[in-house]
Amino acid sequence: MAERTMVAALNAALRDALAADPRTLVFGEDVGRLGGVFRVTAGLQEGFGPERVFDTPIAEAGIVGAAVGLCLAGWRPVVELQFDGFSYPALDQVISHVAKYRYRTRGRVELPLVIRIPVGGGIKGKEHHGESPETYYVHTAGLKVVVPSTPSDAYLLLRAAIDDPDPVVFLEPKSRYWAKEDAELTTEGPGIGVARVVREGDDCTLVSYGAMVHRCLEAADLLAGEGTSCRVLDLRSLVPLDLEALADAARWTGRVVVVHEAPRTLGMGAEIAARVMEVAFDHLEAPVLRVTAPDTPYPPAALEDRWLPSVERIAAAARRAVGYG
Amino acid sequence: MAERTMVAALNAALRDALAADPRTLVFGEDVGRLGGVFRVTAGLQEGFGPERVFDTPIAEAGIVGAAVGLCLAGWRPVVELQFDGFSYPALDQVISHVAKYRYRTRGRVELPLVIRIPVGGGIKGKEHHGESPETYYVHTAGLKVVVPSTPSDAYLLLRAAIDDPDPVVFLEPKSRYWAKEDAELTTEGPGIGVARVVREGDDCTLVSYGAMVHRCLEAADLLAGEGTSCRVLDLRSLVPLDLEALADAARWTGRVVVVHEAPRTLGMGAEIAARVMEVAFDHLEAPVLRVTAPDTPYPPAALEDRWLPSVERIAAAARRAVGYG
Amino acid sequence: MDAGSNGETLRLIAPDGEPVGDVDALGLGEDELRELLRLMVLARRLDEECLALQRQGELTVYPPFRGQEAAQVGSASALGPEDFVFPSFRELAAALVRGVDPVAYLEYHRGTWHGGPYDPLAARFAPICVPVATQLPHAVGWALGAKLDRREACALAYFGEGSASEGDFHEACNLAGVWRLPVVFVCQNNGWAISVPAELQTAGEIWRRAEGYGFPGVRVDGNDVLAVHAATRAAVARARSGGGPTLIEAMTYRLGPHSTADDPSRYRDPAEVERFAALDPIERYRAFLLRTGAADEAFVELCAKEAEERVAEIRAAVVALPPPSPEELFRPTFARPPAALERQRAELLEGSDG
Amino acid sequence: MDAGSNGETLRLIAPDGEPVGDVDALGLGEDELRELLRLMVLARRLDEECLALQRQGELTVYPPFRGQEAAQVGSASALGPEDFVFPSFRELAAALVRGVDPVAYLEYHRGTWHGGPYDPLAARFAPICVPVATQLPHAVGWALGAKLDRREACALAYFGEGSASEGDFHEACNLAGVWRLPVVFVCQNNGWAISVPAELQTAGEIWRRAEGYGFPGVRVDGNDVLAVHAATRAAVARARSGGGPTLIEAMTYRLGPHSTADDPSRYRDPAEVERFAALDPIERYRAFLLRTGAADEAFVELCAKEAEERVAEIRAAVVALPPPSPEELFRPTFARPPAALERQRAELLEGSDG
Ligand SMILES: Cc1ncc(C[n+]2csc(CCOP(=O)(O)OP(=O)(O)O)c2C)c(N)n1
Ligand SMILES: Cc1ncc(C[n+]2csc(CCOP(=O)(O)OP(=O)(O)O)c2C)c(N)n1
Ligand SMILES: [Mg+2]
Ligand SMILES: [Mg+2]
Repeated sequence: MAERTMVAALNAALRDALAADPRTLVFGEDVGRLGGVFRVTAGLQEGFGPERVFDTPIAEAGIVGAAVGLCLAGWRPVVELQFDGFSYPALDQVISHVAKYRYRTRGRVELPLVIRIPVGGGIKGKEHHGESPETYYVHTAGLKVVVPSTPSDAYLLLRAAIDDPDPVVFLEPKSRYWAKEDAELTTEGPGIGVARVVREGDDCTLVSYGAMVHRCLEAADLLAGEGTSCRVLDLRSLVPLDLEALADAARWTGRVVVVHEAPRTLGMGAEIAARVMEVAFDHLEAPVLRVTAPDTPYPPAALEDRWLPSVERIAAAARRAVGYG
Repeated sequence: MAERTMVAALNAALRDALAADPRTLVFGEDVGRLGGVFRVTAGLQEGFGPERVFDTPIAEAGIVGAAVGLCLAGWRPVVELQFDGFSYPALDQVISHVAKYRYRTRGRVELPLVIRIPVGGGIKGKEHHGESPETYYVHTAGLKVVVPSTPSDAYLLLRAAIDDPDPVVFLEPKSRYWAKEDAELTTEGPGIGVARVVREGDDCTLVSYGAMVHRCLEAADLLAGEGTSCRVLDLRSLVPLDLEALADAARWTGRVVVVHEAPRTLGMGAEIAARVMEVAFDHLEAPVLRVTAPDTPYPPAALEDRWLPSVERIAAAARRAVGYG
Repeated sequence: MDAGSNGETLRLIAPDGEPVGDVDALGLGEDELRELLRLMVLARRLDEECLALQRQGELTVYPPFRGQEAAQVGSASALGPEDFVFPSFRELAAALVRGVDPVAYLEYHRGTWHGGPYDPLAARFAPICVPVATQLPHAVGWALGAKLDRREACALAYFGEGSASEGDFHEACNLAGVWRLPVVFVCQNNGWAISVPAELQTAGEIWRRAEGYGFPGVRVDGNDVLAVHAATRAAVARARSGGGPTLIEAMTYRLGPHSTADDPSRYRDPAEVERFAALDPIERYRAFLLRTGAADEAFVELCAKEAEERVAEIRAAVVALPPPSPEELFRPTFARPPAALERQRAELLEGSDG
Repeated sequence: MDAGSNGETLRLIAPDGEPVGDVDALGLGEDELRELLRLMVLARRLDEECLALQRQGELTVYPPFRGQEAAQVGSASALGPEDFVFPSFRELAAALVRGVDPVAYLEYHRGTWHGGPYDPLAARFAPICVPVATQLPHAVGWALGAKLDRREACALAYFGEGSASEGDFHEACNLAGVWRLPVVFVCQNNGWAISVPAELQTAGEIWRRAEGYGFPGVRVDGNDVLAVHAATRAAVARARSGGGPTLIEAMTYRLGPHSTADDPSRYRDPAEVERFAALDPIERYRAFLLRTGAADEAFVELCAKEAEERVAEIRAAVVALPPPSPEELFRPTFARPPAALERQRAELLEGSDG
């Protein structure tokens, strides 16, 4: 296995998808000549030409709306919205059309499209560059929502998303873009809808996705030193949610802590807490705890470390869960 | 107390607010000459003139964006977005600006604006006319979100929303628009952030808001006949959430069922379940159950009765909660 | 033909039926000319029947298109089988022209299905689209796909003058312009957007916006079926041959209410309606055909009779439409549904949540 | 003055500094003429210092405006104290003109606060706005408010040619047009939107879009500070006197990278940059002042010296900016914060979640 960044893995996934299916298109703001502001699409326009990989005007609703039309013409568009905070102008197209088109047409028109969005904070970005928009997509019935946490998963899940006949919102944790990890680029392995236990443990389960998985692993290390053994569950996809894996973890450890960057109220942690209670109530020895950002806007760079879940906050919550009762 | 519809109560609230503060403005699509497609603004343009109450072009982002600018010029705009499904084009302005403006300006610029949206199904409407968009707003830090269930509350809460210095998204359950109820039009009473116990009970609490409160009351009647006593809690505001009332109810009855029209995943029920677990874990004798729409798009009129929570489904969930364990 | 783009309104038939432009240049045979009347008469008769069906409780809210028959029939009839229509919500007449099954279409208004009750890909007619202007970027995307496929086909998108105030209108036009795509944007300016008159919608003229996107705009008399047809045909030809988009503004009038839920007496002067009723597109075209000898009274009667028969069939089929199965609450959502959704299905439909 | 609206580009000073239009008609005194140079020189010096500060790790990502000094100074200097500016994210020069405290402004780029670090209401300068074009409806709303208050004041909104592709641009222009509001829309067409050149952004000309909204559009040489000033002054006068909006497209060039995170060598030809560097707005204006005798070399030197001193002060103050207190994570969110948020504050800041 070679060391790769998530950016390189995503780039490889797009390249391989473009090569595998001549109906695949990649477009968005600055994805062509520049290769994307994060270089995820670097070299693709050179490789596949300006008809398959192209720049668009700054018009997010237009980009996503055009992707819908391209699906009707038999194409498979993979669009990039440049940043979390600039995905919102497309929400109407996503909610009113992308999510509903198959349903509205009684299943006759499929939208095999992928919307890639770099998300999350932790990179000392300006406002509107550190948002965690997953709730907006997860709540919208008709979408699948995927978040990789490693380069290997970035490759595998993006390939799976592009192959999926349903629309997929693919959220890329930008604070992990440049971290090098051992990575295999393969389409073999657990696909969309399957969570992964990234660390075994018995006392408490830390449930997370995207960038926060790594912080959970750090917290688990810390806690291991204190004699507390934590399972870490990487959800990988938020829709579909792997209920078996959640139930298993909750039943086994009896204590669950959910961690995410998005603000608390109706962040993904709410759904995890509710589901865990539904599927494993009798096994719970403590309430499901949520370690999240507070219910405030993303703060300026100087404060982001205080806002985002820290290893210490995660560990504190796990201690509370384990010590509960 | 006189019998009034919710439409009449809302109309009175707008009229009284316009009379009380000359800086209040009412605008939106068809709210002027026509008086709104639901007649909520009927007679207001005649009463206050076309400068205070006016029609706009069809441009939801423009309407909400203009409301932001009006606040900077010292006005208090109350805008109507015509239907739930047509509120989405304004989401970018709501998320990027309305919710964050006070924060971004360090508290120097307040946005005392109200966005009214008729929401929900049950009126045999076409697609895009039956959506329950509350999650999008509740998750967006910086907004308050209010949902009245009765004409009295519609009046009181809309007056409170207009007086509030923070931006308020005011969701009006359109299936309750024309129901006549005894109603008092007064600004005295529990304001935004205070839930109301609309029926006392000991065995189980039904938590809801908007139109579904009435269905919960029907279910409670049904269950009373079976010897099960249900408390019914009307949240009235989703942000702020009345955690005391939730905790009280959960501690007292030990069993909680949440009911809403929105699809299950990351619908308000998820947050209620998570919060109830956080504040009353040791008192819970059953998992918090959710009676909601499934995770599918709003269906055609012919199927909506199957999709929306029915009295029978609510009662069945309460029976399951009470019989749990 | 170019009148429209100089700011004059393109017109080929005067309101009294007198030809005022070079009709022959269109090269339409008498059969083709007559067909346009047949379609308009059928469309109007169906529109009337829908209103009746709605009153009888057989349809939910219905948005009549009376007065706009020429705008829709004139434009849709200029398309070929390869072209693709992106309608808004008032384009039943255009759907008829394109051969969309009206019974399937009316499932939408009956409330037994959503905006795509027919097969949009087979009919080359996208789903009925209610969130105004959101269909315009779809048309652009489809046209981009056709261009990439080197297909000589174009997208035609309908929208109202009110919808043109939405941001999606702008984004779609700009994309179509900069990518020089085969799209014909057809604005039916029927004077009203629910209760808001066109002059409260914009201070500009909609057809003139095209220039700002780098493509031509034309204004046509939308109650003149031949003028609409001519303008659309020219736009379609340009689109198919790589010349890029055109914006056509068809000036017409909504003679009826916005929908059966609307009461126009609250906001518009009946005298205005009368004035426009006198400019009826069907009467004008009937007079033209009779005057020019392209049709005779017998044909006119035949049209009415055929429409009567066809609409009776449609009516019978519509009232017999079966309700959708509750399975349809779930099945169409995903091609590969999540397991959790299957569980919700069982819960809801098999009552297995007890 | 009307050149711009016929499709000619309004210009008062040739690139070599030669007056080519009726400069006297502007009625600017020599003090006023010199002030424009002083402001441009200061702005450029500050821009350079910000790049240095960024390289030294004292600022986060910074978007330089080099080359656009005339577009910003020329327009902002045409405003009165009652007017209100709605900037995008590259308008530090305009902010200087308006008297916004640059140290407070730079809190934004230092990462110690968001887009509204200064007092927007006192400065009459709205928060720095990154989601492109979203500030335009705000300008419209403010202008509506001013009109309802019968105030003789206007809103001036800045945006780039790339931002003009967004739906919000369209909705804002259309609302301003139909309500005849006092708004001046100033598009700085600097040729690039990050890596996308203007010709991939639109096939039209942006100033021409105004006609479709029913108000005038003008194109000016955006590197000619007097032409920009003249066009803006005329637009402001029209706006204040009830004449409605104007769209000004100032043709300029982004000499630097999009931001310090950008590497333009990936997408643009250095020869293009050199070509535009030769059209430098400050050199042009300096040559004009010297040539016409409105300023002498001593004044030019004074400007440079003053800029040096002022920027040194700003720099010192910026690097000394205190970090925000963690209380600021919560306090500014609501005027009346929910009780649950107070609990979150305690949890997070007082570690009371144990
Ligand atoms: C995004 C959106 N906002 C609001 C509505 C509500 N609405 C339905 S039709 C209509 C008026 C449309 O006017 P126009 O575009 O002129 O079409 P017409 O009704 O005249 O055919 C409005 C405001 C909608 N359908 N979509
Ligand atoms: C809604 C939105 N989409 C995308 C972006 C990312 N972005 C930041 S600046 C920029 C280019 C803007 O170009 P232009 O309007 O010409 O302004 P300039 O950068 O040239 O000053 C883009 C795409 C954004 N800020 N907002
Ligand atoms: Mg109309
Ligand atoms: Mg630019």
